[in-house]
Amino acid sequence: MHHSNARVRHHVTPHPLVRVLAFVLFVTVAWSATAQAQADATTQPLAVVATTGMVADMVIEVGGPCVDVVALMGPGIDPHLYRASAGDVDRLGRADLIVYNGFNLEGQLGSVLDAVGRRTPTLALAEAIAATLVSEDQLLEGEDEFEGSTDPHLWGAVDLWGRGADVVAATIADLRPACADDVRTRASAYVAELAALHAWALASTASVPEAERVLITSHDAFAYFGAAYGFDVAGIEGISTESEASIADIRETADLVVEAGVRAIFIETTISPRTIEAVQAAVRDRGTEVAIGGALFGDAMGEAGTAEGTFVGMVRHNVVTVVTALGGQVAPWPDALSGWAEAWNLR
Amino acid sequence: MELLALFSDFTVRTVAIGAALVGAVAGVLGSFALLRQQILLGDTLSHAALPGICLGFLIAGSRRLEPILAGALVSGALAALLVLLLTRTTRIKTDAALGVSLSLFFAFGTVLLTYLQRHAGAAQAGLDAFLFGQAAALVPRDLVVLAVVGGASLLVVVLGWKELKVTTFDADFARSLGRPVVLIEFVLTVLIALAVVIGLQLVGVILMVALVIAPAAAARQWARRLEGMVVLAAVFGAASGVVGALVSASYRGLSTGPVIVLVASAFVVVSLLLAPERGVAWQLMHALAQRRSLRAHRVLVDLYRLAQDHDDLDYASEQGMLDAYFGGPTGHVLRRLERRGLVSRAQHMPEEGTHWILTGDGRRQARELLTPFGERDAAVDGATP
Amino acid sequence: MTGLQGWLDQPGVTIVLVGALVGVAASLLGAFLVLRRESMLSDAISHSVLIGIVLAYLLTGALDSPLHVVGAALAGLLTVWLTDVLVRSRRVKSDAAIGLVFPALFAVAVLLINVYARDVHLDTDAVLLGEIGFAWLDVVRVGPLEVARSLLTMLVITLVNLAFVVFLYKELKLATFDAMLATALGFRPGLVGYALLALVSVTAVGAFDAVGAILFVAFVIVPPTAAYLVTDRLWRMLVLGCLVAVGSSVGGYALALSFDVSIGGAMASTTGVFLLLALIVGKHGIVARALRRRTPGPPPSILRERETGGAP
Amino acid sequence: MAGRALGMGGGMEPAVIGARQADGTNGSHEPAFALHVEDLTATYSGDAVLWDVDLNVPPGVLAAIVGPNGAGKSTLLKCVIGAMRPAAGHVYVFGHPYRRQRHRVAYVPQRTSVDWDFPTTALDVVTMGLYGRLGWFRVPRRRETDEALQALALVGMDAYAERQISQLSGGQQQRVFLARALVQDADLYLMDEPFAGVDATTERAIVDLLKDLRARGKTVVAVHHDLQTVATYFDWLALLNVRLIAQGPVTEVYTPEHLRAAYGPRVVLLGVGGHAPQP
Repeated sequence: MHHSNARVRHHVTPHPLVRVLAFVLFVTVAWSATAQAQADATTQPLAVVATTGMVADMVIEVGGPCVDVVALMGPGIDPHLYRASAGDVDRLGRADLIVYNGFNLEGQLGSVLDAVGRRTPTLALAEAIAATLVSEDQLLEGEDEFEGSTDPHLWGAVDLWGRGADVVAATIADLRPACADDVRTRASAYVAELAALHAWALASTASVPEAERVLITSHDAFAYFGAAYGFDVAGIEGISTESEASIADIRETADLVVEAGVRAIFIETTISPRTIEAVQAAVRDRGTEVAIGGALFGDAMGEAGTAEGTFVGMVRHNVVTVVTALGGQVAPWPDALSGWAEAWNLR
Repeated sequence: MELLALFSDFTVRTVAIGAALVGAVAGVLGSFALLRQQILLGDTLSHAALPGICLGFLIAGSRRLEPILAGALVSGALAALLVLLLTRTTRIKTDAALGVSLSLFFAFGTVLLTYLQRHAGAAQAGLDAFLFGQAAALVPRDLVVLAVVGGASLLVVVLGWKELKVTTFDADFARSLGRPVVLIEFVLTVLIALAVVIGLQLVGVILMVALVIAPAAAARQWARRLEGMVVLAAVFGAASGVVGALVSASYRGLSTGPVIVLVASAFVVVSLLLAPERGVAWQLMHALAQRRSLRAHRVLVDLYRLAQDHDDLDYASEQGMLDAYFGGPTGHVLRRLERRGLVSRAQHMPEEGTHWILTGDGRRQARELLTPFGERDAAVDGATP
Repeated sequence: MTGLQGWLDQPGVTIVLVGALVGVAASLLGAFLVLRRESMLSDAISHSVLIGIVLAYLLTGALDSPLHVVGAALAGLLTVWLTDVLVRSRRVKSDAAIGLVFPALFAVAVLLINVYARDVHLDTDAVLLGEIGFAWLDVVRVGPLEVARSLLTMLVITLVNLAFVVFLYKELKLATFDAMLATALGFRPGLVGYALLALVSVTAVGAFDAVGAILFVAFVIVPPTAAYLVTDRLWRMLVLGCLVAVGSSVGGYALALSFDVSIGGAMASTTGVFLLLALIVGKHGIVARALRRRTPGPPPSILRERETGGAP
Repeated sequence: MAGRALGMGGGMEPAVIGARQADGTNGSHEPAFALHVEDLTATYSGDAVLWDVDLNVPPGVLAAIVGPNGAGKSTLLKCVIGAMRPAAGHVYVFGHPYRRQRHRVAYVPQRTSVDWDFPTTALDVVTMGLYGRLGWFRVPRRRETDEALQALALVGMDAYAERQISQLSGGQQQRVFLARALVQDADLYLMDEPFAGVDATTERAIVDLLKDLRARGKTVVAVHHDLQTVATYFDWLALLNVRLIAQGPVTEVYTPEHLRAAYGPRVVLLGVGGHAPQP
C-alpha cells in the first residue's frame, strides 16, 4: 500500500488521427462494445474514479489490488473550479464506482453526481462519514445564511476522516464480494494508521502556545482541522473559492492578524497567493510584521510521486508547517507509521 | 466622511489607487475606441487574453506577473490582427469578425487551461484569478507595474496626440496628409490591449469591457472637443475606481470589480440624463417645447386660413370648428396664445361657445409662419384682399 | 429499443449529440445575427442571462427549476431592449450600447451572488464555462428510454429554432436584407428581430449546461461566418452552418480525447478550423480573393437593350 | 393631367380645404390625390426634419421630391410607408391610410440602404416584391418565380437572374430593385433616389421605364437630387427643405425663385426659367 501512486493509471496518447478513426469506430460499434465490457467485468479489478486526491488515497489504501483508481483532480487543482478534460469524462464513463467528497466540494461535478446513481454506483465519502456520526455537532456549517450547507473539508480532522475507511470497504465488498475479507483487513489497518497519525498531530499541535493558536489561510478549508487540533481558524475567502475576496475580507483578516498578534499566515497550494500577500502588506502598514508560514495543502494533495502526494504525507506536511511557523515543537513520528516513512525515505 | 476615513486604510488606499490608475488609462484609450466605433474591440481583447495568460505561464513556468501580462498582450494583439485580417480581406463584417476572434481565442484558452490542469501540476493554481479579477489582492508592487504601464501608454497618447486626433476623426484625411495611419491604428490597438491586460486582474474580463466603454461614453455626453472628452473620461474612470473601491470596502462581501463597473455605469446613466444638449432630460424638455410650439403655430395658421377663407381678417372662429379643423382639442393652446396676446376672445351669443379672433400680432406671426423663406410674401399677400 | 438505449448509454454518443444540437440550434439563429450585423448581441445575451438565473434562484431558492429558463430568457430580452433604448436615444452607437448594458447586468448578478448566495454553488464560472463532459450523467426517463437531460432540452430547443427558421424563412430573409421594404409590405421586422433574439436567449440558457457562454458564442457566430465565405445562397448558408456545427462537435470530441483537454473548448476551437478551411477554399475566402485580384476581371457587361416599355 | 395639380402649397385653393375636411377623397369616388400628406411633422430627438408639410400628388404623374441634403426627403417617404412615426400629421394613399393600401404601393429604398453581400440572387430579391401578396408564412412558388423573371426581363436583367447580387454593378442593382417594384404591379411607386450611382445607360433605361409607368396610368413619387435633370425626367415637382417650398407641375415650380428658396441664393442653375422642360 505504500507505493500507492504506482497504481494511478498512466494513459498513453496515440496519434490524433488514430484517435479520430478510433472514435468513429467506437461510435459505430458502440453497443456491442458495452455488452463485451459487461461480460468480463467481474474478473477485472474494480475501476474506481475518485474526484480528489484525498478520496483517491482512501480508496487505494482500502481497496489494494481489488481496485484500479484514477483521481480526476490532481495536485494544484481547486475542486471548486475544476474543469473536466475529455479523458476524465472517458474515465467516468468506464468507471465501476465513482467516489467523491460531496457537500458541494466538487462544484458542478458534485451536483451532477448527487443526481445520478443509475448508471454507475457512487459514494459521497464525506457525506457517508457524516451519516456515521452520532452527534450532529461534529459537522461544521458553512457561514452562509442558507440552510443545509455543510463545510465539506472533512479530511482536516484525521479521526473523522478515518471513519471513511469502513464505508469504502463496505462499498467495495458489495461490488466485489470476492474481495470482501481483503478490504476489511486493509481498512482496519488503515484506520489504525490514521489513529496514530491523529495522535501524533494532536501531540504536535498541543505544543503550540495558547496565544499562537490562530490559523489564517486563503480560504475556509481548515475548520475541521481547527476544531480537531484546537485552532481558531479564519480564511480570507469563504468555503467555496468561487466568489472573489473583497476589500473588507482583506481588511478584516489584517485586523485579526494585528489584534491576535498572529506571527504567521499561510497560503494554499490551489489558490493564488495574492490575497495572502495583500494581507501581509496590509499588516505591515499597520506597523507589525507577519510571516508567510508556508503553503498548506487545503483542497488538494501534493504532486504524485512525492510523500505529500499521499494523505498521510499531506497531513504531516500541514502539521509540520503550521506547528513550526507558530512556534510549536513537532512530536516524534509514531512507530505505527514508520513503514510509511521508510517507503518515502523520511526519517 | 466615513468613506474618506476609509481612505486612510492601507488596503482600501492601495485598491483605490490601483483602480483609479486602471480607470483613467481605460477612460483615455476607450475615448479613441469609442469615437472610432471600435469599442467592442475591448471585449474581444479581454477574452483573447486567456490563451496568452496560459502560454505566458507555460513558457515562463511560473505565475510571475510579467510573462503572463506579456503573453496576454501578445494574444490580444493577435486577436486584433485576426479581426483586421477578416474585415479587410473578406466580406466578413466587423461585428462577426470581433465575435469570431473573441470566441475562438477564448475557446482555445479553455483548452489550454484544461491542458495545464492535467500537465502543469500544482504550479498552475490560481491562474484563473488573472482572468476573473481579484482587485482586493492588490499590493504596492502591483501599483508600480500599473503606474509604469499606464504612464507609458498615456505618454504615447500625449506625444502622438495630433496624429491620434486626426486619424480618429478622419482616417482618409489623415492618409491624404501622409500620416502612417496603419501604424497609428496599430499603436492604438496595442495601447488598448495594454489597458485591458493591466485591468484584467483588477476587475476581470467582462467587467474590464465596461471600464473601457463606460467612462468614455459618459464623457462623450458632456464634451464638445476631443481634448475635453479624453480628460473627462480619465476623470470618470479614475472616479469610478476610487468610489467603487470605497463602496465595496464598506460592506463585507461586495467584490470590488463589479462595484467599480456599476459606479462607471451610473456615471453613464447620469450623463445620458443630464448632459446639456445631448442629455435625455434636456432632449425631452426640448422635444416637449418643440411639440408645444408646433401645436401653437398650427392653431395660429389654422385661424389665419379660416379667416382668409371668409375673406375677413377679423373673422371670429368658433372653438368647436377649430377643434374639428385642427383634429383635436385646441382650448388649452388657444388660452396659451391668448396669454401671449396673439388671439383674443370674441363675445358672441353664449350658447354658441367661445369664438376666437387673431390679434394684429397673431396675424403677423401666422403670415411669417406661412412664408418661411421670404419669397412667398408676395404670393400670400397677393391672395389677401 | 435496447439498441437505442445502448447507444444513449455511451457518454461519447450523448456528448457528441448534445454538442451537435447546441451547434445546430445556435448556428441556425447565428446566420441571421451575422447577416444583421448583430453578432455581438449573442455575446451580450450569453453574459447577462446570469442575472436571470440568479434572480430565479433567489425567488425560488432552487438551483434547478424551469424558472431559470424563463428568467434567463427575460434577462436576454432585457439586454436587447436596453441596448435598443440606448441606440434609439441616439446618444451612443449600437456597439457601445451593447458594451454598456451587459457588463452592468453581469456586475449586478455577481454582486447579488456576493451578498445573498456567497457559499451556494451558483458560480459565474459554471455559466461562463459550462461542462459538456457531464451531460450524460444527468438523465431523465422518457417513456422506455433514459435520455440525458441536456440532450432532451437541446433537442426541443433545436426543433423550435428549426421550426422558426423554416416557417418564417421568407420573413426573416426580408427583414434581414431589407427592413424598410419589410415594413412597407406590412411585415413587422422589429417583431421578427425580437423573436429571433428571444430564441437566442433561450438557446443560450439551454447551451450553458453543455458548453458555457463563450463557447455558445463560438457556435452562434463561427459556423455561419464560415458558411458565409463559401456560398451565395441563404439556405445553403444555413445548411452549411449546421454541417460545420455538427462536424465541429464530432471533430472537437475526437480532438479533446486525443489531447485529453476540455471537450467544449475543443468543439468550439474546431469551428475555427472550419473557418480556416473556408478562408482557404471558399469562393469569398482570402485565397480566392487574392487570385481574383491577380487575374483581370471580366469586361463590364454590356447591358442588353430593353425589350418592352418606353414611350414610342 | 397637370391641370389637376395644385399651385404652390400655399393652401388657399378650395380644393385643399376640401381635402382637409375629408380624408383626401375630395368627396368624389376616385380620390383626387394618389398621395396626400397633411400637416406632416417629423422629428429626430426633438429637432424637426419635416415641418408641417402638405403634399398633394395627383394620380398619373411622375413626381420628384427635390431638396438639399437633410431636407427630409427620405424621411418623408419613411413616414409614408410607416417606417417612421411622424410627430403630427396624416398620410393618405388614394384616399385611405397607407396600411389599407399596401397592395397598391411599391417602395424602392435607396440602393445603399441594404447589404449587397447578402447571400441571395437577383431573382430572389425580385421575388421579395411579392411577399406582401403572399402574406405571413406562405412561401413563393413557381408562379411567383415566373412573375419575378418577367419583371427582370422588363429591366433587361433576366440573364442575371441567378447572379449573386454583389456581383452586379450599381446600375444593375438598381434595375433589380426596380424590377422588384414592378413585380408588385402597384398604382403608386415610391422611389428613394433611383438614379443615385447608376451608369448613363441605366439612367436612360430607368427614365424610359418611368415614362412607361406613367403611360399605364401609374403614379411615381421619387426622391431626386439632380437639379439638372429634374425638369426633363419629371412632370411634377415638390421642393422640400424641412418645410414644403412649393409643389405643382414642373413648369410652374421649377423657377429660380423657388429653387433659391429651397437651396439658398447661391444655387447655380442651367436652363432654368427660360425654356419649358420636355415632359
